[in-house]
Amino acid sequence: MFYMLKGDRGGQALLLLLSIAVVLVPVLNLVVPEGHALHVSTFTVTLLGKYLAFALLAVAVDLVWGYMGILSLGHGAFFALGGYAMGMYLMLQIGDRGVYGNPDLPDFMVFLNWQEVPWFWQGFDNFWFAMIMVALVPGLLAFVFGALAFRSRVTGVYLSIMTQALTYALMLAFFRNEMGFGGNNGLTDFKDILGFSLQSDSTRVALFIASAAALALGYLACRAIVVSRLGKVVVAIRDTEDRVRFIGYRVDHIKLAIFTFSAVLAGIAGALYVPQVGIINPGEFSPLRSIELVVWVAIGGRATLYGAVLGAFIVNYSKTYLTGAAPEVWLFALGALFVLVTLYLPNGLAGLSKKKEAAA
Amino acid sequence: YAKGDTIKIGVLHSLSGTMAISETTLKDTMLMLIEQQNKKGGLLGKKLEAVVVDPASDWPLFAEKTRELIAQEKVDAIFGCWTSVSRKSVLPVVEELNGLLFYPVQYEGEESSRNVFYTGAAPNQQAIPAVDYLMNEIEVKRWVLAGTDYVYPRTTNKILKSYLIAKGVDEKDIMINYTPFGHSDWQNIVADIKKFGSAGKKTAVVSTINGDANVPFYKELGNQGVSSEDIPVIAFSVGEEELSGMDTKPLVGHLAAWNYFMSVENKQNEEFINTWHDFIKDKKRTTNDPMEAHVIGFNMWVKAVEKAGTTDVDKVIDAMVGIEVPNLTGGTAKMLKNHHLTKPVLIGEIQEDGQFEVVWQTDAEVPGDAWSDYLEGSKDLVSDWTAPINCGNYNLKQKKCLAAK
Amino acid sequence: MLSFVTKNRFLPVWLLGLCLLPALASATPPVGSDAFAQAVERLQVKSYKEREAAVAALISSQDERVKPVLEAMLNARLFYTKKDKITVIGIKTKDGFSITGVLDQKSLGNASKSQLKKIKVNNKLRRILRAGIAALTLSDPAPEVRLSAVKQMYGKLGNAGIQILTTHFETETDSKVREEIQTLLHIHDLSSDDRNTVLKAVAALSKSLHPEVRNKLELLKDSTDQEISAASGDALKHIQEQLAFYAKVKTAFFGLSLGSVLVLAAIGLAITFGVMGVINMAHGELIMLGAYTTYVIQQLMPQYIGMSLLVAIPAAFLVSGAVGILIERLVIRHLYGRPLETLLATFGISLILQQTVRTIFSPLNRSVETPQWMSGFLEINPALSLTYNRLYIILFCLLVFAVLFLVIKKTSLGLSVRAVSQNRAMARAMGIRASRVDALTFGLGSGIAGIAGVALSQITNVGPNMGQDYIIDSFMVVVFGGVGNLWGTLIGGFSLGIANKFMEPWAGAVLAKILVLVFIILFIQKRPRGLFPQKGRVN
Amino acid sequence: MSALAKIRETFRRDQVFDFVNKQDYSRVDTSHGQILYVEDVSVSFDGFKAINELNFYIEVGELRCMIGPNGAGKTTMMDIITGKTRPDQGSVWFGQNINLLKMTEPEIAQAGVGRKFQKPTVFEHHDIFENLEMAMAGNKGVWSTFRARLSSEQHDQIASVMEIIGLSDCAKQRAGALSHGQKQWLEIGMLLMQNPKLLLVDEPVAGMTHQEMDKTGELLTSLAGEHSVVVVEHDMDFVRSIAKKVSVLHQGSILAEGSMDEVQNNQRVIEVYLGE
Amino acid sequence: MENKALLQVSKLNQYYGESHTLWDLDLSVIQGKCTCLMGRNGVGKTTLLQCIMGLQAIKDGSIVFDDFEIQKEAAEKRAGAGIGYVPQGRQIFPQLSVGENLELGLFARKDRMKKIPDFIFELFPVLKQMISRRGGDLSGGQQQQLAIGRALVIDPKMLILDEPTEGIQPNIVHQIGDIIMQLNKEMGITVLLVEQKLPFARRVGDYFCIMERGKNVATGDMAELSDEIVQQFLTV
Ligand SMILES: Nc1ncnc2c1ncn2[C@@H]1O[C@H](COP(=O)(O)OP(=O)(O)OP(=O)(O)O)[C@@H](O)[C@H]1O
Ligand SMILES: Nc1ncnc2c1ncn2[C@@H]1O[C@H](COP(=O)(O)OP(=O)(O)OP(=O)(O)O)[C@@H](O)[C@H]1O
Ligand SMILES: [Mg+2]
Ligand SMILES: [Mg+2]
Repeated sequence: MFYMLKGDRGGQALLLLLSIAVVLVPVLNLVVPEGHALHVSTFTVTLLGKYLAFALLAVAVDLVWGYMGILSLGHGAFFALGGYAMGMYLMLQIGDRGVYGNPDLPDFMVFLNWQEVPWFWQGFDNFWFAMIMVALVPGLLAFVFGALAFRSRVTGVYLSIMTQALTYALMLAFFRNEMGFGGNNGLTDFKDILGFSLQSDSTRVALFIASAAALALGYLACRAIVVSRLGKVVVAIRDTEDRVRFIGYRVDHIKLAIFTFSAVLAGIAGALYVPQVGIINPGEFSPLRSIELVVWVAIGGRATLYGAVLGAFIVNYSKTYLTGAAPEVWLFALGALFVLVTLYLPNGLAGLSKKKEAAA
Repeated sequence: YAKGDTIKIGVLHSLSGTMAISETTLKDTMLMLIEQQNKKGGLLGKKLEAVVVDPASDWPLFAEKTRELIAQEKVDAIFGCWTSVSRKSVLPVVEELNGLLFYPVQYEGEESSRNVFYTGAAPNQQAIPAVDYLMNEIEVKRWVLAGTDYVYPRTTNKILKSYLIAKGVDEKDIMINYTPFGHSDWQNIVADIKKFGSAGKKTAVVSTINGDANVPFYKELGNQGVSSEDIPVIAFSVGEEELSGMDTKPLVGHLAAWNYFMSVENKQNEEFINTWHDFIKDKKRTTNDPMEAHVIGFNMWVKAVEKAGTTDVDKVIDAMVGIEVPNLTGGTAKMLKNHHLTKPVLIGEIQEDGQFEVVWQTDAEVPGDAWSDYLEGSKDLVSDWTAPINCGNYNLKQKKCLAAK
Repeated sequence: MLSFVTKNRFLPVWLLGLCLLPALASATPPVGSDAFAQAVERLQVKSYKEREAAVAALISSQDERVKPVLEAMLNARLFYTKKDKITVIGIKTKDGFSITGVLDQKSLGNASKSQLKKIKVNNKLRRILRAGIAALTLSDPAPEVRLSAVKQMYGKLGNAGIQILTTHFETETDSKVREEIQTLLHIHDLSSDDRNTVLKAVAALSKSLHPEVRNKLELLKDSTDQEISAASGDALKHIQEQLAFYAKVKTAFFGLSLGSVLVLAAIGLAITFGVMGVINMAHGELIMLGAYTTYVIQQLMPQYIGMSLLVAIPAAFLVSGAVGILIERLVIRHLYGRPLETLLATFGISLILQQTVRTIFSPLNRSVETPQWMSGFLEINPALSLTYNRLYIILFCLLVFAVLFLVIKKTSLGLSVRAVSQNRAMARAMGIRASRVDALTFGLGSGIAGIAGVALSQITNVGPNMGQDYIIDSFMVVVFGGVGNLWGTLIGGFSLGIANKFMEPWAGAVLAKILVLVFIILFIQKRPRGLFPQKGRVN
Repeated sequence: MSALAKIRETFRRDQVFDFVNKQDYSRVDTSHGQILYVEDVSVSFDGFKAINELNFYIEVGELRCMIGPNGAGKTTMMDIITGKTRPDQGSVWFGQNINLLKMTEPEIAQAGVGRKFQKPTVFEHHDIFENLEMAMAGNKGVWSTFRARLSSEQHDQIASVMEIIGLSDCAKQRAGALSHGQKQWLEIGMLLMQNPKLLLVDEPVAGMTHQEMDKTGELLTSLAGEHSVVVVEHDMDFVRSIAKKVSVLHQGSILAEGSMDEVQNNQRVIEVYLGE
Repeated sequence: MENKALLQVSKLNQYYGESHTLWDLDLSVIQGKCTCLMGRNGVGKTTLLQCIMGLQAIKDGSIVFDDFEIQKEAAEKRAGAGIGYVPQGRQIFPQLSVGENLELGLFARKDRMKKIPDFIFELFPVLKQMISRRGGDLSGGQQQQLAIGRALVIDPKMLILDEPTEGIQPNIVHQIGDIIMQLNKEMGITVLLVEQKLPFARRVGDYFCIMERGKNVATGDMAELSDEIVQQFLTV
């Protein structure tokens, strides 16, 4: 199964690190007592879990952008949809612990005077149904959007801006209170997942492990695509789409398949993200957010999947660190990071390690 | 002070992103208050230390930063948030980690948490008196409720609508309009308001329009010739700070309802303004209502800590209720059992110099109400964080707390 | 005529005072100098209600000194000294006020702010003051002033007011003023008890689009008198048709004006992105710089707000253009042929620019004043008025477009730009100094963005985030119109603006925007290269 | 083994490409001996008629040369056959049963029409081996492509094609780094890998040396017979060396058709094309 | 002044990344004559021309044009100095009209002429017909003619042509040959021509220069180009 990691130093390192983390982090968090130098706080665990979800998202973006050349400025939308699906499940788990104490309706619905849960919320109290939706909803949206766009041969910036329009439209729609997704406040105040309290350390560790596993599997799946002949065709599509048609590949089908797959990955990432940060709101649909995703990938290094992971970690860690350490000037630092990486590391940070490899 | 031993205070206000515009000032206010307190000798003999973070107008980041402040930095209290969604995002975290949050902005109510002190106005401390003023003093008969599409305006308008109808206003005479965040093209809506207002009855606009959308809104009003004399606008989110970014000439006479205005002449206020100007090194900087809320909140916390003799959150929470501190408009703010304050309600008219002139005010402080009396479902609820009730949503009819946590 | 006016000067004024405040009309009000002094003193009371009465008394006093007092009060320049409670008019000076007594009209020298107490006015008082001043200006020699005075009286007339107008009407010579008064009188007649008067008035007003006419007719329609009911029904129908028509015209105008804002915001991007292929995420910030330049210029020349905008246009062009050139030289230059990377770098630059502005100017919005010549509206009729700022922006947008279009299509710079963007190496081999052309072009696009900022500062807020509000829309417009096609940007921007505005009334602002986005997405499926696709054989 | 024999071996589709038979692409019906019917086709761009009621037919196994002045519409004609350009009118049939005008580019390619472009276009970021691998005939559905693994026969097949096009030495070289002529060869190689029934070859020898030209000629003639080949070329020596039948295109329609000699002596052809 | 070299390339080395493409290459192009550069595919002809034009960075070596060292000059300066370039693959500006493509040449002219000289249209009448069509829409051969026309507009002292007859119909190939000779002989424009077609090269060239693997391996008078040399360096 691991043939696809052959020659992928970065990927090997990533999977190794992930396996170590999956073993070590729970031990250091749950077993090592608080106050001990080696103790990893739950705060850190959750933070890492969040990064892992972001990393999965970045991998999904890299697959369509780095390899297939579709600069999707709308992957935040798929992420958010997955997140909402998860959020809806979590919301319905609150039961009568909401402020109005209504056993069936989430608070915001009580507030809007709704009598019953609307049809599109049906079934989300079931975990497995919700999990299917986590994949299905973003997948379906990507499928329909992609089917239209790829068939019509919308390409390049046109496609990018359309994906942006898509996420923008969704953002505005989800902001509307009538939509039934909690408007601007979104979904929050989650209590538990599968009966386990979201506030307990062990649940958080479990979510961390789930995120790590999802990232590993997502990575391997993408890697499998990339090393297959399909992967080569995908890259060929990026470079000269027309020519691929003339040797007999259905470019629209291939694009659609990859785009949809990537959207599903993004959705899963969103579903992992929500219980760990405790809120999902329409801000996730914001076009600037999607642009940021692309920036992670670019920083890490396009068309190297581990680069995307690296980028997601670096940018988000810098953000975490700088917003605390240098709240007044962190935007300068982040902006400068973007500019400098672009100028001096055209292949991102992954390019740096490649250069070293080549030199060694 | 005892060496090396400090009391940490978290300051959780966006310094970048869309909310920086409002929240940065509050961060500075906190820094000033902490500096002043240290000059007075700190608290419990210890020095106060501000831990400033930037949640960057990103709601999940608010939650993360809160966790960082409480779990990593071990702060004893957090002063922060502006938008409702940021508070909603932070709420589970402060409850989980048993932190302490002071929330300084007027909000929609319908919430009560043991770990949060709401130092801004509840709807009954801003919206209802404002409407009363318009109804009684200006004799307004037709109402436009215009707001940005999110919870605060929605709730406020819902409360106002049922209030107005209870007061005998015909549904036909109420127009409700929502716009997205940052809405910048108000031509149609202002034209509609103008049309709505030309039906021969005195009309007013009750605006819960938020943030940046206000500037183009008022500009459009001015340009389409809707003057405050024809159709006055009363706003709940436009304060001195917002006005400082607007050309106020065409706005003279429009109104705002707050619990504090910079123009209130009063010794305490004058002192505060001077300190602020010295601290920020800019004589032109304004003060505003949420700043006052932070001042009150901070002073109360200091008193409570002194009373409890510790910064231990549980003890401070218990000590907080009943604490009284002077507000900046000459009255007294008292912390109620529901973690809300008593506040005077002032109606001010915008002046050319960007200040408000108080044209009306309540005779006494109004106690804040977490659960609106004008909404189904919430009118039976009260919040009381003292024994024996000790919960945020006690149903008076069922005689029990909902959501036993 | 003048003599007549002088002779009758006081009568109408106090009558008007009565009509404004019918409650006070019970007793015959005192008249004369004493009354004036008393009234002025009464102004100092605390309660607004009482001050209203004082103003009415003031107007009734028929004193010559009334008008300046009213005006001062309206403009918040009426004070009384804290010490001796003398009512004064204050003119702001460098450090305080130079004050003049109201009664003796003598200068009392300077006073500091703390020595004075302002006589406050509220909304309602302002209304009364304005009407009072209007009545006093009915005798003004300038017909425009009289016209606007008459217009002030809509909706504020009592019986007494009618009397004044009727009297004034006989001596009024200006046809426009006469017409306006006529309308007012007819409106009054609509509430008459005499059905013939009513019918005559209905007939006369059947073309008037004034809202008050409509409101009154609306009432008359339900009249028991068949004839009146029918006549007003007909008139109303006609009026409503007219109104519906003008509403459409108005919406179209709104659409055009929104469109022109979109075009202005996008047109610089049409150069940097459309022609040069740089995905310029800092475009919004360049707009912002233009807006801040306007602000700074206004700070520099506070006396000449009217002029400041004209100065700001070239200044903003230069500032944003220079920043653009700097960005190009320092960063983008290294990224040609890597268009996607430009997205990344310019995104970083946009963060830096935002934070820079935040650091220099604070995160607060800045107040940019609207000059006199841009405020107010052009009233075509009571149902249709076009705001000046929007009108100017539409014109300005077209002008900018025309200039830019000529530069790109007709000058050698334009030709070089297009050549370089299509094949950099070959353009160089043809002797074109590609790097200079790049810098100039990027500077041009950025400069235009700055100019857009000047225009936007007139209709929206000027703050560090303002750029982000426009960047998405700008890209949308350029792409919708067809990348690389200036016409596309123009037509695209206008059509999106108009579509948006026509949808807004029935869909609401939010849904309209969503629908426009969905429309764009679907439209691009039909025309994958925008409204005006770049044609040509592809290899 | 001579190059020719190698190619024959390579293209014994009954052996190497047996899985092709399993596919349910409607097989071309060439029972009337014709593989391509182009009838009454016209296309215009912005009012300029590039192809004007063009008619011609290609027989099974034929090698046809198309010549004609620059801008006569030769490339456009190929664009129409391969689905890149839709004609305004007319019909194009592949065999008797496949209407090419109703199909997309990949469908046409899958049905068995291969093309080499006038301006060589290869996948610049892939190495030569990968270029050939991707072009290889086979099921090109998404899932099959994902599952596809090279068998050793396929490996050998690619190797032999590389041999033919003279790029064996640089199998791992990025195609983007090839010179113009090398790209030409690589594109021919990709065409071979596709193993189409009809090959459309646009100016194959442009930029090649004389000897390479001969080699190309040899290759093309060897392909004819089993495959039908349409070659567009301006190099008369080359055309002369391979052509049996030549069509001359002028202003979008056939000006003359016949053997090389006939065409060469046609007065109109000399006037508009050959000169002297 | 008979045999003065207008262009002198000496000891030129060029790399594509790691791969050394041109090795200590020398080349001289005699003023007023036509020098024919030949060699198999991929030996580096195009690369050499790009180095001369400044479109490809060189490692070391010197390029002297008209007595000035130009290897440090930017590409655009070299065009201004009087080198007209017809690249391989035509490199037409696809979205510019034929007229605009030609006009671009005017910028580099010393005499600030504002109009495309008529003789271009006499040489290539088809360009006049299609003056307002987009360059990218032309057929391959038409584009080639446009590329040559465009290079002539700058009024060059030296014309560099990279396989100019590629894809051109026979009678026009012949014409191009005539034109090159005419430019060369009558107008005194020095010509550096890359050409694969031997007969053509023989017809128009005065000198030949053969490259192999990035090195200059044979030079001389065209008359001296023996079958032997051809056999050795130009056949596969
Ligand atoms: N998309 C297009 N738009 C406008 N004109 C076009 C387009 N495509 C082709 N043409 C025109 O159609 C004519 C035929 O072009 P085509 O490329 O088919 O010629 P050709 O026979 O291949 O010529 P060559 O031998 O020079 O390659 C040319 O005059 C060309 O300008
Ligand atoms: N951009 C590039 N990057 C790397 N290598 C390149 C690049 N362009 C060309 N090469 C290599 O440099 C060598 C010389 O290429 P060049 O194009 O100069 O050859 P040429 O002599 O012009 O050939 P042809 O006759 O086919 O045009 C070739 O081996 C080619 O593979
Ligand atoms: Mg052709
Ligand atoms: Mg070459």
